[in-house]
Amino acid sequence: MSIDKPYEGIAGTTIFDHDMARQGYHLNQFCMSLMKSDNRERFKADQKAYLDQWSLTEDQKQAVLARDYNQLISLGGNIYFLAKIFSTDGLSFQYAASTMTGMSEQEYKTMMLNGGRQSEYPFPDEKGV
Amino acid sequence: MSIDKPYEGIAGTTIFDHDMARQGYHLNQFCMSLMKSDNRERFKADQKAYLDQWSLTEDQKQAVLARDYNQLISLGGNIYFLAKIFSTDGLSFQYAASTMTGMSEQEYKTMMLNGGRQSEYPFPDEKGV
Amino acid sequence: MARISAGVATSHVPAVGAAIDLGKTQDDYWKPLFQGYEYSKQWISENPPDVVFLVYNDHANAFSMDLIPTFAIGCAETFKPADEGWGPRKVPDVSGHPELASHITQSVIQDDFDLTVVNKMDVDHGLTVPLSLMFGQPQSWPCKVIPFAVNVVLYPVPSGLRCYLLGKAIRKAVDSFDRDLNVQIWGTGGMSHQLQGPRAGLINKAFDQSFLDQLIEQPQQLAEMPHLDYIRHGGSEGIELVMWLIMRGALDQNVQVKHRFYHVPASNTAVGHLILEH
Amino acid sequence: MARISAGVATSHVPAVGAAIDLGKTQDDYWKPLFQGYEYSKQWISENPPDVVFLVYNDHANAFSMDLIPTFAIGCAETFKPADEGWGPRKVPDVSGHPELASHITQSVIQDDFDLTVVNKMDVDHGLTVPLSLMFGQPQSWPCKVIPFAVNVVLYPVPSGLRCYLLGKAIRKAVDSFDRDLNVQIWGTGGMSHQLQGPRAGLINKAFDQSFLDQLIEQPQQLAEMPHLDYIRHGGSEGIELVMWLIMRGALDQNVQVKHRFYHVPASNTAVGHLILEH
Ligand SMILES: [Fe+3]
Ligand SMILES: [Fe+3]
Repeated sequence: MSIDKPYEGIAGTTIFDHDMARQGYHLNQFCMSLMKSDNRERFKADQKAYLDQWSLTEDQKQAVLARDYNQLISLGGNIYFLAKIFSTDGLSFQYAASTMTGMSEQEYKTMMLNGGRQSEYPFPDEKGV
Repeated sequence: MSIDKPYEGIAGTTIFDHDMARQGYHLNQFCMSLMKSDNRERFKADQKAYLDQWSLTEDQKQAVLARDYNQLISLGGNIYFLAKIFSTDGLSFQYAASTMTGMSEQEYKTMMLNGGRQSEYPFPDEKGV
Repeated sequence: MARISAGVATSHVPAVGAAIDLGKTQDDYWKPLFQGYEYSKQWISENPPDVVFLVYNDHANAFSMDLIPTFAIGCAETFKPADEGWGPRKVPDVSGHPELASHITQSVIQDDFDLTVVNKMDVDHGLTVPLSLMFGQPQSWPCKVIPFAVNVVLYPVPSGLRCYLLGKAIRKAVDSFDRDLNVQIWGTGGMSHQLQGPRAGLINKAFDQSFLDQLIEQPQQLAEMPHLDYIRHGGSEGIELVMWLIMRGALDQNVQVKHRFYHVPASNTAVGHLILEH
Repeated sequence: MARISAGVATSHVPAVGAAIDLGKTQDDYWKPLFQGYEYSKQWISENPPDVVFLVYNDHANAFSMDLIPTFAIGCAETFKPADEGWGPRKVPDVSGHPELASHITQSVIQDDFDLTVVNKMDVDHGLTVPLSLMFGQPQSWPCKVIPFAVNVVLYPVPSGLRCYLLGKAIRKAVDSFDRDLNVQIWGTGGMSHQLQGPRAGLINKAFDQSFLDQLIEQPQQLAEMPHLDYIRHGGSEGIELVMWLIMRGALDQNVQVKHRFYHVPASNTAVGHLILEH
């Protein structure tokens, strides 16, 4: 489409726009199903069987099983929906975030305690913006 | 509240605004329940018992039982919601409309065939508009 | 690029759908009405759209009192006919156009229209009756349809001017979609009718004809008509006519009237119908 | 008449809610943050609102991908804390103010904001964490709350300017409500944070401080900042800050800063907080 996507230039960042939302529709709705404790139990009992009830692509299913959040985001997952997966796993938002950055949880925590990922203002290294 | 209600001057007409909607909330939601055939059966089997499951006022319940649509509208019912009641009764929109006008169904039908309730343009007999 | 090739206005009376579904279109009562759509069926077979952007309102079917969007756009692949209380109409499912729908959504939200995005919605007679009137009874609808639902049930509904300007924003959005698509925009509902209270059965031919004239010639002026005038002159449910202004806003200032039809009565309602090209 | 007496801005980090619920507010990690709200608790006990108009966003709890309103106003009597996946927060139910909520709805729709009316909605941490920060842990919330949910999840979200002008329309609506009510407006979310991708953990103090400065002194100018700048400088989830502009738009041009607080980190997020009177 010819809608401008100026945000595509921002490194390390995926904007959840309508194109991503269409791609991730069933993935995100699967995530929503984990808001019910019955469904969480069924998912935990047999993840693959549970996933097979949803119209996910094979890639999406694999990425859920692998808890590969960067991959899930590139396949249309939105972080607030994906949060239902790591909540089901009993893991924190901070832990999940750390897995996307290539850091250990401890490294990530330390970075945050030291004031977070530093960004200059204005951000100098954007391409095309 | 001090929102203008210029439409209050129009004779024989109730505008479904937020004040009416608040008053009719449970009445209209009861009507929505009749979109399911199970509920229609239960309602038809024992109207009073079915109504008692909803937080309607006594007036609203009586008006439902009496199929008094003008009264239902004055108690917050909206015609598209109330339509679920006369549909459950197997009656037409035209019949239901006729009951609100004090005409017989045949008189109302004839009026419509003759071009409907005549209204001059602009309507001469409004108060306060 | 995509382009809006024509606008269609039509009433969407549920009894008209029932007449079609029950094979009564040749009955004395209904025949004059359906004759008014003979030209339209011919016209649309010669000018088949790829996509219809179909402006209509839900009548307490998809939306209850729990949630009422002012403007809701259907971005899904498929929409099923709603069960309005006596089983769904036996008409085909509606296929959406998710790419164009979300393109339009993105564009008009950035033009400050506060849409609600809907990915799951049954569509009631407000949407399916116009399809039946224009396309008859095919096995499947011959084009994609983007349902656009406007609140005209809970007062206040959007103003005529808001609707007209939204039409312009939709036009701009369609024009910037980089696929070659023939898009029609339909505005449905109306004309004068009142379904409730002692004034039920109101019909106002003078108002309706004047509305049709102005919609064609002076849409901007018409768009400034306040709600009150719709209700006073066109009946409490005549307010549905604001939806025609969305259609009109998406067309050029100057339009060519391919077809104009007016008929009373269809059940409780006056029926109006226009086909406009530009 | 009703009047807006003050505006409050605050982040609504879920981990902050968990810290309160689990009695960890005096832990080393959390103590500095909660100290920043000591003044606020004192202030609000001395300036108790009758109603809080609470601008927040839902985080895939009340709204799934099936239906996403740009602006949704809660008109119900009661709203329950949402089960976000590990049981609802053990905080009191929220009591709405249906009369004021529908008055505002009617007014701002007539000012061309296309709201979605919601009468049934669970409210997530976006709404309940600010209540906990300001009111602590009472048996019941000491005031009515009108939930106002803004889409900041699915791009495009409403522009800063749209939000700012909506604030003005809300102000006008509250000012015309003919009951004597002390209304506060709260804008929540932010400040800089990014919860996703290799850039997760982004914090931008310079951006945040500049945002706070401009929100106080030059809100109109700030309102014109494009989405892209929020995302680039404040992180993908920093876009939540547009909601603060709704609050700001409802206040006078000149405001008195009663309190200003900034802290890093709360989990993945920078926390900002303002109390403004006018
Ligand atoms: Fe209609
Ligand atoms: Fe948030």
